[in-house]
Amino acid sequence: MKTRNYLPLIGLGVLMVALHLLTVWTGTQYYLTQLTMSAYYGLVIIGLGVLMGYAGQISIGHAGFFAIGGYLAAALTTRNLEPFAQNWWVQLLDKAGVIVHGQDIYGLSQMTFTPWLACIVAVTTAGLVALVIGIPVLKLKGHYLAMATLGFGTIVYRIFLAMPYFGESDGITEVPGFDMLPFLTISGDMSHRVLNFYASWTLLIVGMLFLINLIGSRVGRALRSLHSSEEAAEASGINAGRFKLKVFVLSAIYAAVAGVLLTHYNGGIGPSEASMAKSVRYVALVAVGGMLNLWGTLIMGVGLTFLSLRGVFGSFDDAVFGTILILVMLFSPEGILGLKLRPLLRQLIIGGRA
Amino acid sequence: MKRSIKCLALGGAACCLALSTMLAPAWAGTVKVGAIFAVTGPASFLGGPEARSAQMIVDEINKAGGINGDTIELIVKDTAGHSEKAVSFAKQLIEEDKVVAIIGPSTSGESMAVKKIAEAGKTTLISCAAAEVIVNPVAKHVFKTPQKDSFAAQMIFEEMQRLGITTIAITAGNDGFGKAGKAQLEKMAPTYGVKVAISETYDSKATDLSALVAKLKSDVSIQAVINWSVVPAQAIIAKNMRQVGWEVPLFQSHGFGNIKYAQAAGVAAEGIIFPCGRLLVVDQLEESNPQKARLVQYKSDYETKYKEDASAFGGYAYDAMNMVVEAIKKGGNDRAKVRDAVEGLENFAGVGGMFSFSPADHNGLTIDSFAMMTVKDGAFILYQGK
Amino acid sequence: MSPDLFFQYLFAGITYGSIYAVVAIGFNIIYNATGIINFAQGEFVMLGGMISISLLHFMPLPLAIASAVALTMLIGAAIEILFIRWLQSPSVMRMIIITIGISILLKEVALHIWGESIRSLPYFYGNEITTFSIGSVHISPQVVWVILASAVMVAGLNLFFKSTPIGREMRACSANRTAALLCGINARNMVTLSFMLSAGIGALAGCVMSPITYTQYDSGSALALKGFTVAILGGLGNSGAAVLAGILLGIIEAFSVSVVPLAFQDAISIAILLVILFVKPHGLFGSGDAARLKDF
Amino acid sequence: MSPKTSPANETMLELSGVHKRFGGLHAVNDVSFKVPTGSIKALIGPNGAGKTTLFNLIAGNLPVSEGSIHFCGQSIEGQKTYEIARMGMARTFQNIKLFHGMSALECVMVGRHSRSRSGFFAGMLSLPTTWKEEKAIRARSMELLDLLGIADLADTEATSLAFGQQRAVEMARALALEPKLILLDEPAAGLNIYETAEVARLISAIRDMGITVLLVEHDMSLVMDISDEIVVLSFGSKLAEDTPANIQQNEEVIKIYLGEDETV
Repeated sequence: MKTRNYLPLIGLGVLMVALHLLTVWTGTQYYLTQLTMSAYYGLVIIGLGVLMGYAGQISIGHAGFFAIGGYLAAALTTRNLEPFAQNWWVQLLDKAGVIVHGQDIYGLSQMTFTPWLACIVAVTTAGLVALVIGIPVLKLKGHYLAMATLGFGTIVYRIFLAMPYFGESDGITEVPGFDMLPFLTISGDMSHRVLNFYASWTLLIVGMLFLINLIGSRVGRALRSLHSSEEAAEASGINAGRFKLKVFVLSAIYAAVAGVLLTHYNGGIGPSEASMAKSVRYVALVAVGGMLNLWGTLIMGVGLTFLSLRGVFGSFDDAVFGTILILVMLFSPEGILGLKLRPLLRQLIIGGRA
Repeated sequence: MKRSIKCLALGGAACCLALSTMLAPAWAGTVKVGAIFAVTGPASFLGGPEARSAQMIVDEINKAGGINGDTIELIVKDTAGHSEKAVSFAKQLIEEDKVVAIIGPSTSGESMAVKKIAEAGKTTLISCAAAEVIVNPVAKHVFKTPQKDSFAAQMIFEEMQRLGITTIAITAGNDGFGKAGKAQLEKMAPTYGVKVAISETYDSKATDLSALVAKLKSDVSIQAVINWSVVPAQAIIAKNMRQVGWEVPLFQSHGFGNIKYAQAAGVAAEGIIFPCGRLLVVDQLEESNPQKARLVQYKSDYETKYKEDASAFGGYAYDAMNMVVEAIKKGGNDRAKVRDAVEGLENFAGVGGMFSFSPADHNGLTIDSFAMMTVKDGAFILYQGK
Repeated sequence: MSPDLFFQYLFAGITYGSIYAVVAIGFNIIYNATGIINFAQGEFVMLGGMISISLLHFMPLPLAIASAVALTMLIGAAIEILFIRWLQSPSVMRMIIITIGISILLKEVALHIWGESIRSLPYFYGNEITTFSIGSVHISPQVVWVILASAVMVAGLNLFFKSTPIGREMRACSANRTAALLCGINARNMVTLSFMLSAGIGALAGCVMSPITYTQYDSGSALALKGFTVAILGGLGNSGAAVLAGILLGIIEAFSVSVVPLAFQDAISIAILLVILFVKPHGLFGSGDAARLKDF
Repeated sequence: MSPKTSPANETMLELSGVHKRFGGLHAVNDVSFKVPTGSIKALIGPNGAGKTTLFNLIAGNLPVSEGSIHFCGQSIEGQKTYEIARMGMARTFQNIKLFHGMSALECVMVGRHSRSRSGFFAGMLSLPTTWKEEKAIRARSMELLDLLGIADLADTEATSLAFGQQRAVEMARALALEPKLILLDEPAAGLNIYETAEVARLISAIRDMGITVLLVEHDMSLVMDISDEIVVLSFGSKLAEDTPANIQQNEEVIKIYLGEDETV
């Protein structure tokens, strides 16, 4: 049972290497850029997938968590602390070695936080925000829950859009690379491309591994039971609210981590990352992949995001997503991969004979 | 779990297929130019006309046999205003499509996001966004066609000095254009002895601003309002001001340079003063004006082809595309030569003004690129002072 | 605050408010009939405006508006028949996602038909700057049109639901679907009818507000968000309360301008929504018990 | 294992003056009774008498309007369903509530939830401690399936089982909680006489394990056979409380309940 669960993960690892080799072989390494970006979005989507599928909670505000991660990472690593240089807390942090001295685009000296600190602050903040708003939000059901998460996402969007600190409508650019490990810098720089590809996909695989473990564990069993009958689950001593909250926080953290890393990779972030359209996109991708099918979610999420990032759908990007979304929800609410192809084919063949 | 293995196999196969089919062969005798515009989404009022204007030039050139026998292939990428897509597309255009230059993006945020990428990829980028930070500090490969905010602000303040206005209110849209303009106005006001009493930002999707207007009006010291945005709300604010019978002068930015907004505001637009490129008043220009031929051509071509009024926004892309064409004529399908050719453009008659680039100036326009205009009887005319 | 300013804010608030209220009523009609919140409600408003503007080239204003309302009603019916009618007891999550999908599609279709530029109907009476004054407060006649139209719609709906056989049947369906079925009411047709009704109301709202707010292909979603807020504020399904809630929210927004930067205005109204959801999810005027019976 | 010895407290469950109102409807009206530790108590009454409502009050699914319920001497007021479950109260449902997409074994394993402790992060990281615990959960759940005679169906999807087997899975799930008190909501509904006899045997076996039983049941012969005491409800009020033998003699009960039953 256990090992069989991990087989697809190994498959995903093999796919990662295969994709790399394929691009090398065909001389098309530029695909790795968008594959890297897609993997980060994939992370958001599988996190949301667990929330929607296994905890049964819709969230039309998940872009908010991504944006909290991305924006905080961007702001902390670009906003100059020099004006506060005399403050005790800046000096303390400087001594602690979490402040970088560098130059801004005009060549003036500036002080910023290190990406590691920014990353930790950003992800923690997203987690805390999820915790604080999760407590009241997750008490709601159905449309009320959808509205509340939509409202949350909109507020986050509005705040980023209204505050000069976050660059208002321009967002934040000139975000430096993130020297995560001695050999690994998260940045869009061409020379780091292959490593970044492997970093993002490894993160995706590890993220997936955690979720698969979780689903197969005692807690995952509780979650699945909640999805089916909350009453019976509670009668078995399962604290539904607490698990929902934990999954909510976990998925917010997934989104924030993806936000932080993608922001470093892209060198910036804009308010569109926090928009309702983006949140709806994530929900759509989960729905298309299948709510109780994490692998489907992963594949559709990464695949469609990849195509969208390549501009394959042109000006019909949203239209294509809207259409796929409706078709899947109408004909195969279990997700596109939940379509029972074999019976369908058999029916067609038999129907043809008769 | 068997299903998941199947899923993976399926996904892998799909990816491989996608990879292999997308290796489009490069056509001989084709010069590729990339375009990154927000054709859809919240900034589509910029990106739409921009994409159409650029495409129009390419169609005309190709119909006429191309440049030195080479046809131009314009690859338009729609970002819908998302900066992460702009990043993705910029990388794709530079590395994969091997374009000789890129025009766009439409908004300042997107332009800033791709600035570094163009630099790293050593590919000319001619932005159609307004913010000055795009070309200041100057990056070797990054240019922009819209006039500088500071010129517009300067013209407005000079006019205010003439009118003896010393206390104003600033309103701006929460888009990139409004943000940059508002910052510029606030910075420059003291130089001209103007006090900014109230400064507000409204949502670019705002549908009614009467509450804001009521607030501004209640401050009796305010002698004029400057509104800085590119969105429909600039027509709404004009209406709301006149509806409450508030007759102080309303100045707008060059973002008002779209006859649709004047039409939407109807009679409320009468008397609005704003600096703009000369496209809007092309009929009133003297024949000797060096821009005249270009303006007439753009206006008539665009309006014949797309059955809609030409706007200053489309003009940004029109100029950018023409510059690239000009540069290709000189430099052919060579990125470095094209860049040098763009930087070497001098007295290039564009829709936005007379461009003269130099290594220190990648906008290339002077304050003369603007003229003060006003609305009279539902049409734009040159402003003659009060 | 001077009395002038006070009344000017008040009227600004009532203008926004009545627009929000009409959108909210559209939500409520469908919610009552089906238990669905139609996330595409804002698009009906946009469609009403867009279609009437296009028709204005061929016919006089009243006719253009009437035809636009009728056309939008047909679109509403078509949407229900195509996407909703044949689903077997779909989950709430599924319905939310489907209506979101419909909203995206309608928006995209509008973009590719009408383009990205703004349009508007002319002022029904006078022009952009015509106002009449009460004391020193200036009010545009179009505002009166909006308020009037909202009032007529609310009154008309009330009359329709209380005094016509079809209206009563629709109410029966929303109160107890099974019982209504047993009485020989065709619940499915009632649902289609509710979509038509709410599409028509949205479209009419879109027409009367178009001169004030302008119409653009994506102007629906922003309105929808405010409409949701108001619908929830008043208590889902309660149209009378929605009017009160709409005007309340409009007034709060208008007065908020005097206290906080305008850029945060939307954040404030949505924060109100969240607080209401957390504290009194059945609305300011809703009774918890009645709403709980309809919980799903 | 479940406690073999009765706790010092002789009363497992005590209801005193319990009321429940839904708007104008008085669903439960001043009901008081005790369930002695180690006994089997049955709750009977015609349809709509308020039995299931009472169950929901006891299990904490609904708050009482008035009165109090004590479980093991502790008031359950304000306690959440899952907290009450953790105190040692398990239940089955009238309309079976098994989990979709889970095997019978997994359903029972869910029942072990409050008797195991591997947490969220341990599960996410799949720490070795969780493996050991998982093994124990699995083993205990198999034992229970075996006890109920459906061990061979452990890997079958629970919701696809036959009706009687689904009831057995539900009961196993309830037992997996190691309850002190088990609430059985019509355990024999829809079963044939052989299956019903089996249920009767099972309920007695459960009591013999030291678990107190409170059941709602329509099958009179089953109730009379196995119950130590019976509470009769009618229109939300308690009509009688006595031993089966006395209940059978109680004229009022016969009139409103058994009487009807006999005429049918």
